[in-house]
Amino acid sequence: MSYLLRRIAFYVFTAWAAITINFFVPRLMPGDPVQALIAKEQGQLSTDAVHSLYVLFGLDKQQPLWQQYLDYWGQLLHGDLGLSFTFFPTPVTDVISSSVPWTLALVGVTTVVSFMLGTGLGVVAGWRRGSWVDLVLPVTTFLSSVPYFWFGLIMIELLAGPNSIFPSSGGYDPGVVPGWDIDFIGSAVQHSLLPALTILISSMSGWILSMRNMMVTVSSEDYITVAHAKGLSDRRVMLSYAARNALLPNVSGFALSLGLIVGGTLLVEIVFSYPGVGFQLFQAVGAKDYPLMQGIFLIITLSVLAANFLADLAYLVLDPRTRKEG
Amino acid sequence: MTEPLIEIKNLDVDYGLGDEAVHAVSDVTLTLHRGEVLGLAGESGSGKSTLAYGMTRLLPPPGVVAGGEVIYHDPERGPYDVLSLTNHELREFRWAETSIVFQGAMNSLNPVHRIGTQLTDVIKAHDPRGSAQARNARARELLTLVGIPADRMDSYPHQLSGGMRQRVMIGMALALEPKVVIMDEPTTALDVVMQRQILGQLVELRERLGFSVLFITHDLSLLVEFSDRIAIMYGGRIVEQAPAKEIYTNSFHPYSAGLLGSFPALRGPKRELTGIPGSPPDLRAMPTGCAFHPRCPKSFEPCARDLPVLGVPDVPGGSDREVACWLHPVR
Amino acid sequence: MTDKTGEVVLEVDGLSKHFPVRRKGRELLTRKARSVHAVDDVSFTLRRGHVTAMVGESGSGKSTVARLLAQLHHPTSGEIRLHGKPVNVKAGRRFREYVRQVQMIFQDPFGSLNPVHTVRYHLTRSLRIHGNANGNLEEALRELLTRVQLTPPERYIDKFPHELSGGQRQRVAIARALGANPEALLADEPVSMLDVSIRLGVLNLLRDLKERLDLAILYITHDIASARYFADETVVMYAGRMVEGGDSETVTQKPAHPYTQLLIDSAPDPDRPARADEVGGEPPSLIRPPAGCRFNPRCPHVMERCKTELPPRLEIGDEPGHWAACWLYADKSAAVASGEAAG
Amino acid sequence: GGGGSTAKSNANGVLNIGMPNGPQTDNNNPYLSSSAANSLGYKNVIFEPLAMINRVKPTDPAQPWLATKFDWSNNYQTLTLSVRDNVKWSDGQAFTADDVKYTFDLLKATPGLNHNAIPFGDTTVSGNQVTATFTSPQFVNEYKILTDTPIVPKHQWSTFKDPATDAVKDPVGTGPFKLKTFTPQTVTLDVRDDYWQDKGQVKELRYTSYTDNNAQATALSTGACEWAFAYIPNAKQVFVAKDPAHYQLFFPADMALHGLWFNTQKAPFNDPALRQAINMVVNRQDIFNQGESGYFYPAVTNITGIPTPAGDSFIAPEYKGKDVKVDVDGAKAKLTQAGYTFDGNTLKDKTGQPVKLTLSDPAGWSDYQTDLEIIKDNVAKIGITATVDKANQDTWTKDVDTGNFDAVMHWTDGGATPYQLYKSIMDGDLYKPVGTPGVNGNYGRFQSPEATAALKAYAAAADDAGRTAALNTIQKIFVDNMPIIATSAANLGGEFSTKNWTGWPTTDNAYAAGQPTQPTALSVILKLRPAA
Amino acid sequence: MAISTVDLQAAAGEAAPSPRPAKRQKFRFIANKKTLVGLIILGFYVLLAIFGPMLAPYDPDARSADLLSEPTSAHWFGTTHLGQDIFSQVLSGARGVVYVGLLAGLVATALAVIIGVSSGYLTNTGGEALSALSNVFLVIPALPLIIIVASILPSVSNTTIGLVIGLTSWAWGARVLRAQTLSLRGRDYVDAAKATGESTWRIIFFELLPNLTAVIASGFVGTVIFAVLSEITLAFIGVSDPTDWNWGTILFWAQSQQALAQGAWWWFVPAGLAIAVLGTALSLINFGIDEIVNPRLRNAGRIKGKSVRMRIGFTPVLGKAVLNERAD
Ligand SMILES: Nc1ncnc2c1ncn2[C@@H]1O[C@H](COP(=O)(O)OP(=O)(O)OP(=O)(O)O)[C@@H](O)[C@H]1O
Ligand SMILES: Nc1ncnc2c1ncn2[C@@H]1O[C@H](COP(=O)(O)OP(=O)(O)OP(=O)(O)O)[C@@H](O)[C@H]1O
Ligand SMILES: [Mg+2]
Ligand SMILES: [Mg+2]
Ligand code: NI
Repeated sequence: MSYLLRRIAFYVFTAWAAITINFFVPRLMPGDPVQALIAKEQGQLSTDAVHSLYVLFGLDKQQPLWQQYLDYWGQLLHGDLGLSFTFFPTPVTDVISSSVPWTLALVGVTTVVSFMLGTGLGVVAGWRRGSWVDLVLPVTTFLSSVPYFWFGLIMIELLAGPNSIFPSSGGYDPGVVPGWDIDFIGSAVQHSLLPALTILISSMSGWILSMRNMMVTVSSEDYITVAHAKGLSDRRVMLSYAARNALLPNVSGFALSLGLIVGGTLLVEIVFSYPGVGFQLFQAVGAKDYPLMQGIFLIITLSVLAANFLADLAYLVLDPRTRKEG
Repeated sequence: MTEPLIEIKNLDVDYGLGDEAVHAVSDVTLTLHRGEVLGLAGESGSGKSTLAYGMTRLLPPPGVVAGGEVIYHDPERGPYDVLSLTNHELREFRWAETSIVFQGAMNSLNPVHRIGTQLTDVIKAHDPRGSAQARNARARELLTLVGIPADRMDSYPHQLSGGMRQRVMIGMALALEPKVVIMDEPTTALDVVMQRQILGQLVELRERLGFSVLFITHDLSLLVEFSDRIAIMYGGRIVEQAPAKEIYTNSFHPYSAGLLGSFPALRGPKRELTGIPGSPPDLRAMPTGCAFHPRCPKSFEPCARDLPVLGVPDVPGGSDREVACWLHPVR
Repeated sequence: MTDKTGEVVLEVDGLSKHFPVRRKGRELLTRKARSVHAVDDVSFTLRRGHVTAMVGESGSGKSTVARLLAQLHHPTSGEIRLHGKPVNVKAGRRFREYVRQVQMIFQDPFGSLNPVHTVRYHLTRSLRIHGNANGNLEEALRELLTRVQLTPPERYIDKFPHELSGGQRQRVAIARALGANPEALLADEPVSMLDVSIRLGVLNLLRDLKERLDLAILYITHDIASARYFADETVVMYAGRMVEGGDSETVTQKPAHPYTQLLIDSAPDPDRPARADEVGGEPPSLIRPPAGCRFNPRCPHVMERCKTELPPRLEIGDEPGHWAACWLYADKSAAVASGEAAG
Repeated sequence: GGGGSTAKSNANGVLNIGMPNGPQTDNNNPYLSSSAANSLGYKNVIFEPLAMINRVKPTDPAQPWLATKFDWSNNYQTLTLSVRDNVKWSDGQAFTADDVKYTFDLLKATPGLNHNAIPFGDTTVSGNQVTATFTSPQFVNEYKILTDTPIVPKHQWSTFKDPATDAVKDPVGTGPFKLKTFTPQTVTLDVRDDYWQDKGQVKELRYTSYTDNNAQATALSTGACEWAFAYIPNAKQVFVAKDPAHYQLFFPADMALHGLWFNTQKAPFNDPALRQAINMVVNRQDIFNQGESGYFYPAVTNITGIPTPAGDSFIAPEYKGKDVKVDVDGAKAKLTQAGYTFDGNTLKDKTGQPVKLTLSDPAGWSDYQTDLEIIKDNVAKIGITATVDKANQDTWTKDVDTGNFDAVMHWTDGGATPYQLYKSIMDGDLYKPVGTPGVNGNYGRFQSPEATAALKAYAAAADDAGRTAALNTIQKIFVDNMPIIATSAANLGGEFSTKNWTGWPTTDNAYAAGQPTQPTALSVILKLRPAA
Repeated sequence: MAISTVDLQAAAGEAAPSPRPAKRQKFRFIANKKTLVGLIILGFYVLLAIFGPMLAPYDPDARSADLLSEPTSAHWFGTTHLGQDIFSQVLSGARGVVYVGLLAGLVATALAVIIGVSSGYLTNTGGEALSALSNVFLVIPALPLIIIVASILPSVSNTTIGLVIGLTSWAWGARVLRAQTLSLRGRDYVDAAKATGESTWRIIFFELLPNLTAVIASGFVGTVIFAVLSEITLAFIGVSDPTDWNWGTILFWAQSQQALAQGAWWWFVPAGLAIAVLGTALSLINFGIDEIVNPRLRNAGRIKGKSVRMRIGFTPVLGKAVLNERAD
């Protein structure tokens, strides 16, 4: 019991620390939302508007930072994340909930696929060390060292076009109305192909690399030899004995990346104009949209912590030796 | 003598390739007969484990089998060379025909699977059609056989004591009722009660199932008691081979005699233990001639020069034994 | 022998270690936590210049006792005293201070050597940590290896553990413990993989050290004969408890506890044909150990009392210091006689 | 988005408009710059102004819209309007003078919405007459009041709890279009049947918000988007060349500037002579062609910095036709005359220090960055070593705010007259000492009491003559002091395709601005005809 | 079944005394061809980083009249919209990328190792605290943090960028290492080292660390790639060394000028490829760690020019190797 309580206290502390830091960090940044907006508009917004904006955002009254901090917690505990500045006066919750599904769908699916493919390839690459499979790693690393956006843009240039099945940007066709119908889903899937491919190709090599290295590490453990001696099929030895023991780092990495899914993949979303959270965060940072930033940070924090928890559980399941005895 | 089951012929096993190679097993010829327990004893580092793993092609890199044959006399398919099997055939051959208990048995269990799983998966691999229930029942049976309460099925290896892990491996080796069981120091961590119990079971099973055992151990008294024949290894070669009782009462090779003079007796008056002076040979720089000659109290002039070959000694009643020593010229 | 001989180095008092067992499924709901009673109420002393052998069933908690003494596990209850002072150190300087005096040889030489380090590294470290390599390190290394009969030393010094045979690894592990030059040595089956001649050499070496350096040794073994030859004192463990103790010759020649008798009888002996009355019964579960005397389900002399009451240590009386935890000896005067009869 | 819809759009009467502003949220408040209606510009087809002033030709008379007549009196402090009859809100209710009063009062009462900071006084209604008063002369704000103040329906807005923060999800306006569907990416509007005037040929408007300029450019060049306002590097090649017959750029100048601002408080840039000399070597043509891809921000050539042709009529007689030309020798001469020396290739100021110049702008602003690279190259010709600091945007904003810079590319305010641009460059009222943040204009910390007085005189002048005189004075002060080097004018432009729709404004017929977000976009949409 | 005769002669002959102590090759590492190739590429990059700016034929800033010209003999990689020589920019840009990448990679890996392994090994509050620290760092968004640090510091140098990236990107590695450490710390050899009297940090660095090489190596490669990509991202949002070119800056310009849409592939492609090749080089070098992480792989080799494939569980039988490799 006390172990459980300790874990809970641990997570609560981490969440508090992260949320606090996430409150103060953006506010340490120079500038304020109004100035950022004016700078962004480069003269399209007259300086007369400045005052109205300060009033609008409630920034005209000078509150000490700690007061704001307390207010923030007050709001937070009521489940209120405030109004976004960039999309004023839309509540942050609305802004986020409009983009989270996109990111979850795109990044979530690709993360899972990339993990599974990458780990699978890594298993084979480590198991068949010294054969042609060795080529897989440099090739995929080559692809993943290429900057996301560089790769994305080249893909757009090569694959997308007016008459191609790959649309170059957006989450769905401009004409389509979101809803659970064939048109929309088809269009959404179609629009996610290129970004998904980009994420997949550029993130897979990490999984391959770490899995391969671990496979090499465990490949000559005695229990592998025993497994061979038992006459188990090569597949079974590779998967259930070698890979199973080599899996721990990859799985913990995977759990962490699950937590970061909601954060989105900034550059890919930018390159493909994908309406996800990453892109929104990027904008929010640029616009000093504190409420939105905090909101996004909050969900990232919560999901990372949840993922961490998952990871902790995964260790226990995957490797009984990680359990603390006594 | 009963018919042979496994004939090891002139087996050479090296670690490493080319000039770097260490010849850990040289020119070993040994026959395991149907239904017999063959004890293999010898100096630590003399190549017993290497022989056992080499003949089953389980030696981890950089081990290589440099030559020789291992003929398995399959009662159904006739004799064939185990070293020539394809990987696929080898897989089917393993465990079903020969199972092996590794020396590091304590370490050879997969740390992330429960011991129950590890027992059942070998059964499953060779009999994919059996039911999970049957497999579980069998696994419990095996654990009880080796004296582990069946409620330990769900334990992970690290939760078991050294001896318990060894016993799990022994149980696993018997899972498929193979024709040959190779056991490399399987009882180092077992108390004598348990040891006797398990070996007793083994002997009983052997009588019932008719399998053969290659038993590697340092415990000579155990060998004398349980095995039919004993082979003694020294410096990568077999130096003597004889029925168990005969070796004990009348060993030919000075090294065997030295071993017997080194073990303490539990009963009777404490006697002075002699031991064998000198140190084991360096496999990279083997002494010329007989490898034991630098330590041999009886060495004489041919020993340092010529390698004695293993053969039936020219003595009365020695027809069922072999020795490689110039003191005992072969027939 | 110097005047320090006989001085108590390590003292163990009422030591217990229970390992929690993970609850599964249904059990999670009930609050009862199960545990493996690996060691229960173990007490003994290690003296300078003395070898105490510990024999007993596989899984009876011998290694656990050694690990407890090495401070690698922490006792559920009971106390360990070094030179009379209670110790319970987890890490840090005090821990190192402790291990400088108490070294352990692990049971499993396949697991206790780091696969990525060579023999040289392992030995150098043990010499260095405890400042025993002041002079010529190379010389010290050679000497260590030679002592454990890994000769010529050059051949082994730069090998990785996986390049050694089981016995060779075991000797490296011994050399490592010796390198630290301890006062007490906890040797967990140190020679189980050695052939008899080398085993003899190593045991002689230990005996020599014991005598010259007044080492206190805990010698855990299954080779009762070697305990007889090598140890001054022998304790017997069964299912987590000590069941008998006394000087080695007495315990091996006149075993008092029925389990010890069973043990001695079971030891292989080429000179004696195997006894017909085969051992019966199974080792007890340590998760739910039998009530009363733990040996009662297998004991040929079992009495009603054995099933309910835990027997205390009872003096046998044949030799000073010989005791057994068995109700057979409850009646002191009768004890001597029946002890003999049972043997 | 896919290109499939382009071919059909004309048949269905669809016009595809785009802006590179990223995902939008459903809010249609025309007074919030953050609302989708504002950001994409469709507020202009829902809400209508009182009158339409074309900023491309600011001196043209205003075209009556919801007001049929408007008169200024009391030295531009009173505005009298006649409100149009027969106008219906899109929910069927009649549009009345009360709605105008409501709008004015709303802005007065809600500073957060009063984005033009108009000093509204009391507003009264009698019949279809509205009389609005202001607390100061509003000559310079005429455009903002008449054209940039969309009228909102009282009957809907008065139900809002807080008009500033209530999302206007269901906008009711007098304009020809009404909201059909909203998605964060695309907003679709339908034409109304009961619009008060000819509703034109466009049946449906689709506003798509692209994530950034690149996505917008791609959409334009594939034809998926037919009208947009975005910076496209090398637009002539990337966009126009894809379909030269149809793809067009229309980028008229606005009365606002982009230029190199000096920190006029910092030596040696506090010396007008140095600034003038630099002015003489900056190659505006290169900036226009390379930095602005030859179209985006039209080059400013007149020495007064007044953008042409929009501001032609404002230029003082003495400066008419006086264009700046690159004149390295002239600049050198000027510098030597002012006491500077040349040590080999290095310019040394009066104290003998080499003149060094740090040019900074946020890294992401690639056109400014290009401009700076060009300027850096240019000033090297007169021995000034310049470095370009690709600053972080926030740091840069802060530095500009506190006057911690040598020189930056920056913009000015704009308006229908040059008053706003000069005011934001030289107004002493906006002055804040170096180190004090919160400047709102006059980023260069320029101090000239005469300029401040002249600006005041212009805003408060009772007649045109007074204004002309004041403006001439301002121009002279500007030319003599050169507080900024005006390189480019802001634009009112847009990219469009004539493939499906014709009737767009052109240089010759600049009846409206090119930007789809300008109020005049409504005029454009009403004028479009399907291409043959 | 044919029984091949064993070449007794050969067996005896090879046993000839050669009392050579088992020697260990220090640079076995390089014996791996892939590793060698990787090292050569990396070496080339390092040379570029050192000498690149000197080798550049033009001042990378200098404008010329050749606007946006494609590769010619005068401009090998063509020019930018300002007429700057892209080849010179690529050469001068190597320094920033290699330096920042390696610096950040080293800093992050070092932190990950120290914090991750300690938090996995230590059972006390210290371990928990370190674990909480890495959790917090996982959650803190790196981007704003980097912007803040960059805007607080007076000048942004490559060192700053490298350090900032390194200091913000270690948490992931730390978590993964922690997991693996949890599994390792119960091993007998760790207990044995402890019982020998090794100090905690020594156990961490000398007993656990070598066994974590696999994870660390992949983490390092990953972090360097991540650092390089971050640096480019930073160049986008304006955090870069103003005095220096790096490939990120080149790509930034290319991207903001829509090089691809303009058909100016030469502007876009070289820098991206150069980055990718750097990553590939690292992954090739990674092959060299196999023998470190798994000493048993050290002795695999060839005999008489023919390589013998060592396979765990299937000991090669010399002369029958081909046979054994058949069908599996
Ligand atoms: N990978 C290797 N490289 C070089 N030599 C090795 C390697 N593995 C084992 N050896 C050597 O081969 C010899 C035989 O080892 P083996 O394990 O067969 O001995 P053993 O007879 O089983 O001894 P023990 O009874 O101690 O287990 C030993 O001397 C050992 O040092
Ligand atoms: N970490 C653990 N978790 C749970 N149970 C454990 C753990 N370690 C040991 N045990 C249990 O404690 C008991 C005693 O184990 P220990 O290793 O001390 O036996 P031992 O006397 O050394 O036996 P052997 O002679 O076989 O090595 C065993 O039943 C074992 O299963
Ligand atoms: Mg062995
Ligand atoms: Mg043990
Ligand atoms: Ni044949």
